Amino acid sequence: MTDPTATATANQKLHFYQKGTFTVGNRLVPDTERSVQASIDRSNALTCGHRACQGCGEALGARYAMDAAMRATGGNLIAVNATGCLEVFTTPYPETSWQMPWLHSLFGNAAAVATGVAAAMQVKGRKEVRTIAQGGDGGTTDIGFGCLSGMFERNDDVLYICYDNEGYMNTGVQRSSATPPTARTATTPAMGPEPGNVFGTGKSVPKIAVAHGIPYVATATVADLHDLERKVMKAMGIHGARYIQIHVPCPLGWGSASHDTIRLARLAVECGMFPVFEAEHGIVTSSRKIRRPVPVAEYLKPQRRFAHLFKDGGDSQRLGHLQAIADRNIVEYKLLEPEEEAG
Amino acid sequence: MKHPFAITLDSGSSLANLTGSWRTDRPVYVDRLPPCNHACPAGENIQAWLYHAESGDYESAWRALTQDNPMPAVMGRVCYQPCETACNRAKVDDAVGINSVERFLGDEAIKRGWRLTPPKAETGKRILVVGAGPSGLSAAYHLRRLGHTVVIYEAGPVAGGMMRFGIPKYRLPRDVLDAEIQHILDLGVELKVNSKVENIRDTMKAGGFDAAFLAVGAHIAKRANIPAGAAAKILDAVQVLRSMEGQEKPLFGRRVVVYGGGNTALDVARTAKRMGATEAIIVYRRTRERMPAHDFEVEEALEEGVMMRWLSTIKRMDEGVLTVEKMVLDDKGFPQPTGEFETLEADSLVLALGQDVDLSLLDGVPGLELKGGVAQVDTNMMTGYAGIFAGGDMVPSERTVTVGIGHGKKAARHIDAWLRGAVYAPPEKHELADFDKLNVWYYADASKTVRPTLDMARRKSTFEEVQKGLDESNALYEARRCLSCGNCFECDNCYGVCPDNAVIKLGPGNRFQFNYDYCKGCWLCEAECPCGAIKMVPETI
Amino acid sequence: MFQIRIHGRGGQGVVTAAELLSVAAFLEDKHAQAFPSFGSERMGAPVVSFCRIDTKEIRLREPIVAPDALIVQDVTLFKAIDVFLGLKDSGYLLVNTNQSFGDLQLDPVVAKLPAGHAVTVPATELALKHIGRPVPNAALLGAFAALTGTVRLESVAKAIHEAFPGAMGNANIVAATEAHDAVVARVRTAA
Amino acid sequence: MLKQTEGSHATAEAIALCRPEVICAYPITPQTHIVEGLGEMVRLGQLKNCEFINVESEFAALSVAIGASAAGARAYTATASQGLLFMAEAVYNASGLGLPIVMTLGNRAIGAPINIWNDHSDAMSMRDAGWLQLFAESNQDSIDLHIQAFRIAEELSVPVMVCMDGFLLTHASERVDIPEQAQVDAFLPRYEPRQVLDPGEPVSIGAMVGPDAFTEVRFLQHYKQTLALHLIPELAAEFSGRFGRNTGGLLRTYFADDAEMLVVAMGSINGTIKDTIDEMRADGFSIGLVNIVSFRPFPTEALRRLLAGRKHVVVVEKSFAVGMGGQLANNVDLALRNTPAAPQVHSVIAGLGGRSITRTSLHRVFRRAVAQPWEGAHFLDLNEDIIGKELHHVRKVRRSGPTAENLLRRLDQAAQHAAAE
Repeated sequence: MTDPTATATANQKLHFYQKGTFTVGNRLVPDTERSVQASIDRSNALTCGHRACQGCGEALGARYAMDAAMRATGGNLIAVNATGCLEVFTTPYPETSWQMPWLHSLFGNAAAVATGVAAAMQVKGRKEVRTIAQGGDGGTTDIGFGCLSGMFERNDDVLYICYDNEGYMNTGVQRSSATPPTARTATTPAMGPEPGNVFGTGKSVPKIAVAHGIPYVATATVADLHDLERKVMKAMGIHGARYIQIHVPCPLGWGSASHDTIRLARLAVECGMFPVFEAEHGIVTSSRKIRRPVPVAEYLKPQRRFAHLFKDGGDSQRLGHLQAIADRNIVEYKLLEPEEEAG
Repeated sequence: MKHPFAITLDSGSSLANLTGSWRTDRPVYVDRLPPCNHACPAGENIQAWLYHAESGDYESAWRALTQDNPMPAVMGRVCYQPCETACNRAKVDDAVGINSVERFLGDEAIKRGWRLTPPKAETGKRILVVGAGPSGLSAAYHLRRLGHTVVIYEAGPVAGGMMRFGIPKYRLPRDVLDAEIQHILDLGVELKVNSKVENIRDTMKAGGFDAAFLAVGAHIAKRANIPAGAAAKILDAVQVLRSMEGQEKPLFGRRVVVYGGGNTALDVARTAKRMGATEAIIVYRRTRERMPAHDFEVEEALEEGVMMRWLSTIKRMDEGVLTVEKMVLDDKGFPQPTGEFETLEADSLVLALGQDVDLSLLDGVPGLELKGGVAQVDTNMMTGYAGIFAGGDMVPSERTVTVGIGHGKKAARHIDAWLRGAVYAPPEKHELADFDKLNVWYYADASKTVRPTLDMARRKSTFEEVQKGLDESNALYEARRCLSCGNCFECDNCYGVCPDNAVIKLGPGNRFQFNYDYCKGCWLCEAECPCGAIKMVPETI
Repeated sequence: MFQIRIHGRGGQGVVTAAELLSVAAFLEDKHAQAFPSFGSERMGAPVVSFCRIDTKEIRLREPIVAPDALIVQDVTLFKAIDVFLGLKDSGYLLVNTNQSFGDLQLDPVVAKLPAGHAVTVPATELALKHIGRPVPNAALLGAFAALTGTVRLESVAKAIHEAFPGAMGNANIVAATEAHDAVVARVRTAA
Repeated sequence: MLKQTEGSHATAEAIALCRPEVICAYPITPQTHIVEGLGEMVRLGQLKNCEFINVESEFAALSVAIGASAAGARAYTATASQGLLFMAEAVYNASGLGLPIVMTLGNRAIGAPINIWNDHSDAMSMRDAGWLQLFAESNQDSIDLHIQAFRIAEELSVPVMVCMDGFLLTHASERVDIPEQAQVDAFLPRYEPRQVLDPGEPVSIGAMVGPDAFTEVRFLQHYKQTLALHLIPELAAEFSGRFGRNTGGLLRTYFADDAEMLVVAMGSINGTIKDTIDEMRADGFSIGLVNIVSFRPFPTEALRRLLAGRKHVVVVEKSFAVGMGGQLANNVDLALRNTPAAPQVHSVIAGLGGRSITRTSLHRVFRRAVAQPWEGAHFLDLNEDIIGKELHHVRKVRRSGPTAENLLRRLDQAAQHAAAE
């Protein structure tokens, strides 16, 4: 055997981990530096037996986020869940898939309920117990938006995680304010002269969160676990209102193959449609750079909700419009600029 | 009731809901054959030793490597790297620098004095190996490791065969070669030099050998019928390169023409440059693209000032001048004469047109088949005469050190089986890990490490090794570029990406197991496995 | 039961006046109930507040329709509403003004009341003098104590002090006291 | 300690004595003074160990309380009228989850037309939401009921709404006896939640329950309220023993023993009715009162026992279900269902949107119940002249505009007409 310390030194010098930079685990780095998901001791806050669809991005995102938060807090964590798919597929009587204290109240009040939980912990002198609220995009960007904004502006000690699958999937795929233009939903059918969701609608709740000036806002996707976990852990290291929006593809609602869930989340970032960034106290501080730029069509094509864009030779005009949106993101969030050197 | 009825539920109680019943396709873990391993004539388990090298455990890597090839320091210099040609990484950025890591490991072993693993027990069987070239040495090594007594008869004064007499020092320093030969001899292999076997059966009988492995190489230069004037100086490449190892160096004159398009031609031309020739010109009848020599060697030769004359044949030689005919390629790519002639000044002409085998030791062996100047062997490497096996350049094959080393290993396994009255059955080969089975997103961007080379002035005037090795950090880097095609490297992706937590992690070295109670068969693990180590199979319903 | 209705405009402390009066009564161990004319009136709009004082528990929660006393904080109200609606014949009338009832053309109203039951007091003037702001309610309560004897000045002062401890309260108490004394003098003169 | 103070402030003091741990405040007239008072106490450090949260809506107010309660904190909020409607979804949720939140409802009418004054429409809108609803007659009642409310809520793990009439009580300054902290502490133990969010013992609260168990969940919720029918009087008795004041438990009576006519009412109107009864009894009219303290659970049995054998029952209530009638009257009817020789029930709708209920009108309607009984609901002091004109107008002109505005215009015209006369 070679001198183990020599190896360790070489490893330290060499930050290149071919098989560990993007994968879940990496046998070459110490346990403490590996992702939470790689750990045999991860909490599996969301465990087996839940009733999510095959390849559910939300189930994945929720476990990623909660396990990371569980590690960050040493298991001193309470989750509040808005009504929605995540709630329904995890807690149908008589079984729950949660292995952490968890509360579901209503569709639109998760942020406020979480404020109450955090207040209770504060007043009970259990400051080590932290609170997370979570919900889908409907429960966050639409019906829960008032409570969310209130929680933000009071700077309550809550991390709100929105699992963004771009529509009301639980109720049968209706449009939400997070549904992208042209996407087919049950309420924006692929019919008429401009099939699918219309351009010029929707909102960026991460941006709105940034406008609240809260300590921490981030977006993430299930395709980049390390980034996601880092953000959740970072968020748990901060007190006050925090917001993370995680892009979670939905095979059912998007009309995609169950095995494409992660690929689509990846393509959404790589084409610029879903910018992944971080902001602190009202200022965008970093963005995750695009590694392998792709045109939006590559992201859209595997999804049946966009199938009408590719029919009969393709709707080049509206595809161009979508590409323009992605291009704007690329400019706005500097997605193709080289990574700033860490200081 | 512990909690309020129905609205409050006990933690994790959904474990009672076995969602595995939803599944129509089930994932299974598989091992697929990495293309590098598949392409390696020496049968190296490249990925396996890279795996150890990645973690900086070079001795384990070297030990894994020497399971198949006892001479990594040599191979790391002279192998033409079919592994790298096959490497899936080439489709991402550049092939993994397998060869350079191999050399690093070999050099590291020499530097640190690692010893090859001796046999556990002696079988009492005696095997005769004829020829101490790559095949012979490899066979001797493998046979010795299997516990047999091995004696090598080498016709020449020193072991190494073509590695010594065919490959110039600037490509393979002799101390490296000597060290690795010594590793093998240190296992207790007996080497008899200057011992040409005239008749194999006699030698076997005399030495009480139970079997023999013949690997005498191809040392007889092929001649071309070139009309020549009396004063024309015509040499052959084998002779030239061999004499480089002796006291009397060959005399080329100022202008040397080498005739041929193989690696040997390049070796001679480059040697001539180093010996002081002002001009070294390679004359070849076809184009550069069709040269059998390896491109990197052509490149290096050109860098060193070797000149090339394509589409030319030599018609005759007179004192100081050659007559050359221009050729054109026909539709099928064959060169055809044009009738246009030119002259070329040359003090000497070296013919590098290939080599033949001296098969005289096989005279009178019954059942033996010789065809095309080489000995025919069956799939077990055995000649038509039971107990006599053959390999290397003397059997039909590509004539490279790597192939030779592979032959040695293969023959050793068959000899061992034959001695036990059995037939060696190689393990079934796994399905090939094609590029399309990989998910290369997960591999970090990293282009190949460029090995440092000697400066040009010294390259042209000395026989110092042209290509330098890697240091530890870039060897590690290079090892880590391996994609581990087809074989789980415990990246935890399946464990992480399963939305149903249906993958059980068994801990370091033990890989994973699917929990079919909960696996819904979504294919995500298969899609996101970087190295193609998961396969979906339909459930039987 | 003695029922008082206070008329004024938003911002003049009409509701506070009723409350202070109820506290003064409470301090004299009486039962009292003060309540506003529940509205969403803004500054300047006509407002009414009520106070009931009794020796036993007060259960009644209807508005005071037949007051035993009226306190009018702003004479401009006479043009706007029927301030005197329901005032008992035996009732009291206290008006914040520098003018006389005659000037205000209220002589017929005053005439219906027993002698000495109607007085004017320049409460705003007193407030400006002592407090520096035109909030006449404390002075009016001092005057009310003097006019009706339902509560004592000391109780009014104590109620003011409890609600507004410190300089502000003291200034109000001075204004109340001066108003009280002025009314005592006036009533004595009238009687 | 005796004190002359505003009802809202007295209530705030009582709540502070109950040591709430999380208070959610959102302004809506007429409950605002209560949370303002509590906010002051928290700021001044008089109310310690309490998180006072200014939320962005009533929906959030109750939601925050839900979170706090589920996490084991004693949670309180207050609202009124539209606010209660805005939090309606959370109202049901709190009771469905069995969270012992106490909420003050400063009773106020519901729009449109917008109206800030008192009636009981808001409380009635949530009468079936699974909360206990207790009605205060006076500010002293408000104090005493709030203290009991926390105890009842936490013993049964059910939310309790304490209703106090907007303005009539919230803004009325009257004599109250504020208990001592030690007294309250002795009556109200620390909150021991029946279920709690605790990392040490994780559970999932708020599961989705399907047809297989939903009925049972509802039955158990109902069963809790039947338990409350016993617990409320017990605790009222205990309270009376400790504090020397009787809040009556489920209901209180006044001259009910021998009366041929019993008036049934809730909230502060009972005071005016009592004065009216005194006057009528002085005139020899056989009349008494049943003051419903606990509207939910509804004291069906107790009420039946009281009402059986009377000649007349007059239900005076400040709310009615449009197109149907008074909710309290309906519930009283229910209590009398299948009762032999049931009394005649007369429904009076009074005090809507803050209209004063005077003794004069009550005298008249009680007497009329005997003399000229009516069918359905009688609207006390209804301006029939205006109604007649509007109905005529509506019949005549198809697109007649909003009725409320028309009525206001007519009232204005009527007033001008009267002034001109």
